[in-house]
Amino acid sequence: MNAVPAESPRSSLKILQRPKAETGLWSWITTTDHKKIGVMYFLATMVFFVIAGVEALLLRIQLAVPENDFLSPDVYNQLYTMHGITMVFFVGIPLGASFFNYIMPLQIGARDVAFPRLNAFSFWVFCAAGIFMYSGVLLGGLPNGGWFNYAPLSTTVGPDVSGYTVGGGSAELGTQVHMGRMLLYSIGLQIAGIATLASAINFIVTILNLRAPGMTLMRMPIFVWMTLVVAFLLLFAIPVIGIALWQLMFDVRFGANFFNPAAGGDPVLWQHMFWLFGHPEVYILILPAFGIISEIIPTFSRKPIFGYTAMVFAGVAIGFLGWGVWAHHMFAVGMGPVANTAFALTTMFIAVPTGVKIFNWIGTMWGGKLRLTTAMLFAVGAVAMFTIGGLSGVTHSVVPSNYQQTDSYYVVAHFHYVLFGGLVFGALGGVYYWYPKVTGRLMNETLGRTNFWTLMLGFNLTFGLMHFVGLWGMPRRIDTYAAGFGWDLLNLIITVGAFIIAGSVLLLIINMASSLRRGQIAGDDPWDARTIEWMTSSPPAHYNFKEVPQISARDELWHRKHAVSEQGDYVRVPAGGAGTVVIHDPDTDIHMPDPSFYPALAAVGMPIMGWALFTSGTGMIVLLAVGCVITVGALFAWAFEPMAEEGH
Amino acid sequence: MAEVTTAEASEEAHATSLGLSNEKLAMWTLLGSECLFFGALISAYLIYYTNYNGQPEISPALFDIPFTSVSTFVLLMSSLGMVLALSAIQRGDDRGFRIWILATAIMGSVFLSGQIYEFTVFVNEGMRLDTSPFTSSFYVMTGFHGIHVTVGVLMLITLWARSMTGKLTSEHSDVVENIGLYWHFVDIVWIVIFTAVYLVPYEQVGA
Amino acid sequence: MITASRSEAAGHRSAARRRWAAWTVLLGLLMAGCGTRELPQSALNPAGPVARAQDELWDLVFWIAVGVFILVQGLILFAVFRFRDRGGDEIPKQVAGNTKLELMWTIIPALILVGIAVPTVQTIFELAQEPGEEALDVRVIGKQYWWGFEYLDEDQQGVITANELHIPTGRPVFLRMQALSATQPDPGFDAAPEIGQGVSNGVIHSFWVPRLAGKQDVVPGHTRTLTIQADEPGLYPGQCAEFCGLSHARMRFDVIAHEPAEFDQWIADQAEPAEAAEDGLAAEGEELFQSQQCIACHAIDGYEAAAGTAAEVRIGPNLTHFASRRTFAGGVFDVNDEAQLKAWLANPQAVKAGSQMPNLGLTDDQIDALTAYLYTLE
Amino acid sequence: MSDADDLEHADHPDSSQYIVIGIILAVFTAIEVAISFAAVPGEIAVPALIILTVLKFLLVVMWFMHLRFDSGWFRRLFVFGLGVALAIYAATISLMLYAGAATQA
Repeated sequence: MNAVPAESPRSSLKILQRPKAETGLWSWITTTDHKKIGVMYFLATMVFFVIAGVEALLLRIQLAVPENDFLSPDVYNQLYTMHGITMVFFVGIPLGASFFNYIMPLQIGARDVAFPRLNAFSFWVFCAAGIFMYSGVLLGGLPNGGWFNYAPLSTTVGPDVSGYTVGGGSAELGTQVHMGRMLLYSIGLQIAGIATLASAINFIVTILNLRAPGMTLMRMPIFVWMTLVVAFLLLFAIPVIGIALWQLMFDVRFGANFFNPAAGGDPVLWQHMFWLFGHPEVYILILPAFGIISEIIPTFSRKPIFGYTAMVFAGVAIGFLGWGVWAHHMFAVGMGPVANTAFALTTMFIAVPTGVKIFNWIGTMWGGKLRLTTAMLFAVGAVAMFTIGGLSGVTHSVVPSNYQQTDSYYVVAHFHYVLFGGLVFGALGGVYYWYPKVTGRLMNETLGRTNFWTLMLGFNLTFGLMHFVGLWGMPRRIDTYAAGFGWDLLNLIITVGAFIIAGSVLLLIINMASSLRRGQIAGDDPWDARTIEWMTSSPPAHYNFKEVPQISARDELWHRKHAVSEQGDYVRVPAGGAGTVVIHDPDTDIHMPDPSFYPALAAVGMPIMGWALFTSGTGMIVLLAVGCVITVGALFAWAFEPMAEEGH
Repeated sequence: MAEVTTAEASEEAHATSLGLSNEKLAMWTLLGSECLFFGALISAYLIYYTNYNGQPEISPALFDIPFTSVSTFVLLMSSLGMVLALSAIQRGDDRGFRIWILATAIMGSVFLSGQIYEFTVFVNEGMRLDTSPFTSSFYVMTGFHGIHVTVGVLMLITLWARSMTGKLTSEHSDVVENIGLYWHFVDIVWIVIFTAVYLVPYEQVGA
Repeated sequence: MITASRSEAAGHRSAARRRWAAWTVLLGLLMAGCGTRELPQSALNPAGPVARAQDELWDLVFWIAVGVFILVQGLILFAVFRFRDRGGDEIPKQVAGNTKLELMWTIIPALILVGIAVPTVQTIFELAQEPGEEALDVRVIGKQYWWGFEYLDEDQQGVITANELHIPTGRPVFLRMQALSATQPDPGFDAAPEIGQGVSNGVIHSFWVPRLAGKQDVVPGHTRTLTIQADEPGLYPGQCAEFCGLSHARMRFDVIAHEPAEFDQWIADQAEPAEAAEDGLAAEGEELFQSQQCIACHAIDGYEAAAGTAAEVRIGPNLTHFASRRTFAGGVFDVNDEAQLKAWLANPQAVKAGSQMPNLGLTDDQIDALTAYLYTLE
Repeated sequence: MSDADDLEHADHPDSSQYIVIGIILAVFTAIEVAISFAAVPGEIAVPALIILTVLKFLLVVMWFMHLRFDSGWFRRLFVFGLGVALAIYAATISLMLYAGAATQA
């Protein structure tokens, strides 16, 4: 971070020549351009989304009929665990990061993020974490304790304590397999946490410090505000889970006693630490979608966001209150009536700012001129579906009835309405909305509408019905169930719904891929939008704006396109009004950071240090040293490498 | 806030909306985050410090307070060394800077050696990571702090080496300042740990 | 520069019809849901005062939520249809907000939530109250992957069963729950494994009989409590609701409620020790049970094993009255299904993953004998 | 929200002030250690130790880390993290120690 500008580009620590490639594989590996990094985040996210989706389909096949033996319990537990971990840590968080990376600097009129190489580092460390996590396929199995990974099942005991099933009768082998899987969980997520923390700091500094002239905080688009709130949530939530994972790692690998009741540890401590992170995490996942929705609805309603200030403060309030509700995940743990009451009240209260957001979106549409493009459909769909998730959230806050709902499929239904209905619908709205900015071409609207309606159908079939099976007594995380509880038909329909979702996602991928070549040429501002990312070319040049715009209002672009008439109405300024005059020759006057090998190299060492803990003795020390030398060496080289070569 | 920066200034990479350096802003952001890292570790210790897993002889009574007080004092004084080094380089006094930055790094190393010695003594007395929640939370907390000190010492030595080869001058005092912030933070964490772990008369409040 | 397509009105209308069709199906299912009152494990079908109190709160919040749902979705649909772009050049009024409206939709939801909070808090404290002297005291033991029940009242001591909890109707039952190691003997309620006493290396389970009460987690190192009560005699199935390992799905149990007199009779029967098998295959099985490792984990009252008295042999379920039960192995297999029992004895992990009962490599003849013996334990 | 007054590198103290602060820190530490040795009753010792620790903390943060002289943004970022940490960990510690701790009958 504290790069010491070196005087000579050929400093002695410079092992690798400065990368020069502008196209091809190396240009992507070494890039420091926030837009390329955003695109890579998105593509990596899509890969993980498909993986986690396939895992979900396998789970649904297993649950389609009672007493099914399509998957063994061991495989089922690994799949449901990895579905959760992948969707939360390798889809939800990086999906937000991909939008933040690409869109946020454009929306504030910055040329790049504050620390371009740190940004690349975040991405590559995130990839390293994903690879490390899934390396379990070759190392005796994937994590299988659930994404929540409650101790002591995750630490001293394990799901197969005598190893009769997994260890083939050997308790020792069973324990070894268990330890490996838990190391994947704890170290994999710690690595992912480093990536996330680095990008959180990066985004905070970027938003605070790199705004275009005139872009005061209260002129920032809501999306940028939500980025800021999410970055702060990550900044404070990641350390909590980081330490919990660190303690878990010591428990599992080195026999520490943080969560081991036999030696005096208390497993409830893990739950507090996990949910202290886990609840803010929910807002980390959903607030980016709120930001995206708040950009799409005004554009396609042709009105400014209703109650901008309230929207900002509601988002900030949700972020704040998110710290005071974690134990509502633990009502059935037995904290006693006083603690349960306190967390019930805070949880209910958080519904108020959430409600404000929903009503303000409706207020934005009210009286507008709505163009129901695919992006708008997804945004409105997200509001409608999130509302259902929000309402079931209120039912959870009613503690006595929560005792019935918690750990049942009702909860599964609830958070999928929040995260799929809110986050995925919102993010897909964002994909359709910003695709033309990223690629220069529009996505196919007919395919898009089909995509939306099939997703709506499949989503509601799948998760809507889960409310019922949950209330009818079906617990979560069971790999099979007996007939006769009234769950059979609903489970079958749920599985059908899951496949409809899969088909719809396939349509999305086809649409994205085919529009890349065949889509209609978009132009700078295809949606008649309001914010400044639409003022530059599509796709934007690597320096984003030829001339950084001077900001004089919220919805700057809209104000540039309209003037106030004598009657006090807005009238459209004839085309060309939004044009900017090029003063500089961008290729010589704008200094952009050069690409660098070191961020990607620094990421390589981390999983090596993680794998070291799978071995012991000399092997462990050697691997630890190798990983450490790679990472620390790359960080040193990076620190002494100038941001941009002289004379560039 | 953006009004203070002029339009033409924004064309330059180093001009910023708040008029503050990106690196320093990032460092303070990181330190805000570090509060939660160390808070979690100290909390675990406070929850477990009376929990001896049936081995009450392995308790905070083992702590050698005079010894730790000395190493605490050394770490505290290293913070003084750090500010004096910063003030020297800001004045352009390269020689003063080298002396003080090296002194700071040495004091940090003395603290680390003290910690390693202390751990060795404890382990020999039967206080191991897996003895009880008390020992687990003690080692993991102080060890995590020790890793931070190690990283700090490495950075300090690097600064010293850069200065010796003439590559670090008063132009780069902001780098020294940021590393200094990190160093002071590691110090204040120890101020809290020293009181919470070593000084509080646990035998009176422990019940 | 507006290049986005803006018409295709026909497409919109058919899409809207599809949307309506989807909602109709959902509503139909909702109705069906309310009508399905005979579901055996449904929280919406309460059979005792605790579950009823929880269900009443659910009803209140559910209908409020339905009201809000209709309002919000109605507003969205109305806005979408009413304010569609129908061409024309005029620019909609650029409304930045409306303080009165915004205050209204901040304050009204807050008031509704206060309305929900009051009965919620009342019920939290009501349910947290421990029942009085009249309650039946039962200890619940959660192990990977089965439930044990031990009757604690003075006149019922020594009655221990597995995977089925028998209770009298109309009387509160106070459950004290402990999660224990699957591989170590149960030290008994009073030697209670609190945090740090070395024996509580179990995992977290959650006790859930939806028709009688919501969940209570059973956490190793802590003794958790829960009150349940049934109005009518009957069978109330339950299930572990906290992920506890490979056979989490196969950790079921039943609560069986009897009329009080019938319950007393049941207790008296259970208090009897097992009788020695008379002769033949069963006697051979009895021999095997004691010579093989069975007796090291499974107590049968009236017998002593090398490992200790019946009161000390407490790793697996107490089998004294095995044949009187409905199910075995975590409430998933039918006791009267002889083939299943034999398959279980032959290879426990093949029928129940992760089971802690070892595969003893028994021959078919040995299995026949053991089965015959187990069926004498009524 | 104007930060025109937040100028970086505002007047930092000079070396002599740093040395005075260093001496104060050393003295406070000596008092702390003395309290710990002098068998002061817990109800006096604990508050005294906490106060001294907070003072040392503030001295380092305000003077050595220049928070007193620097832009308010640095202070906001740090205090925000510190405040969240104090709040949530205080709540967690009390929940761990008092809520649903071993409810042995």
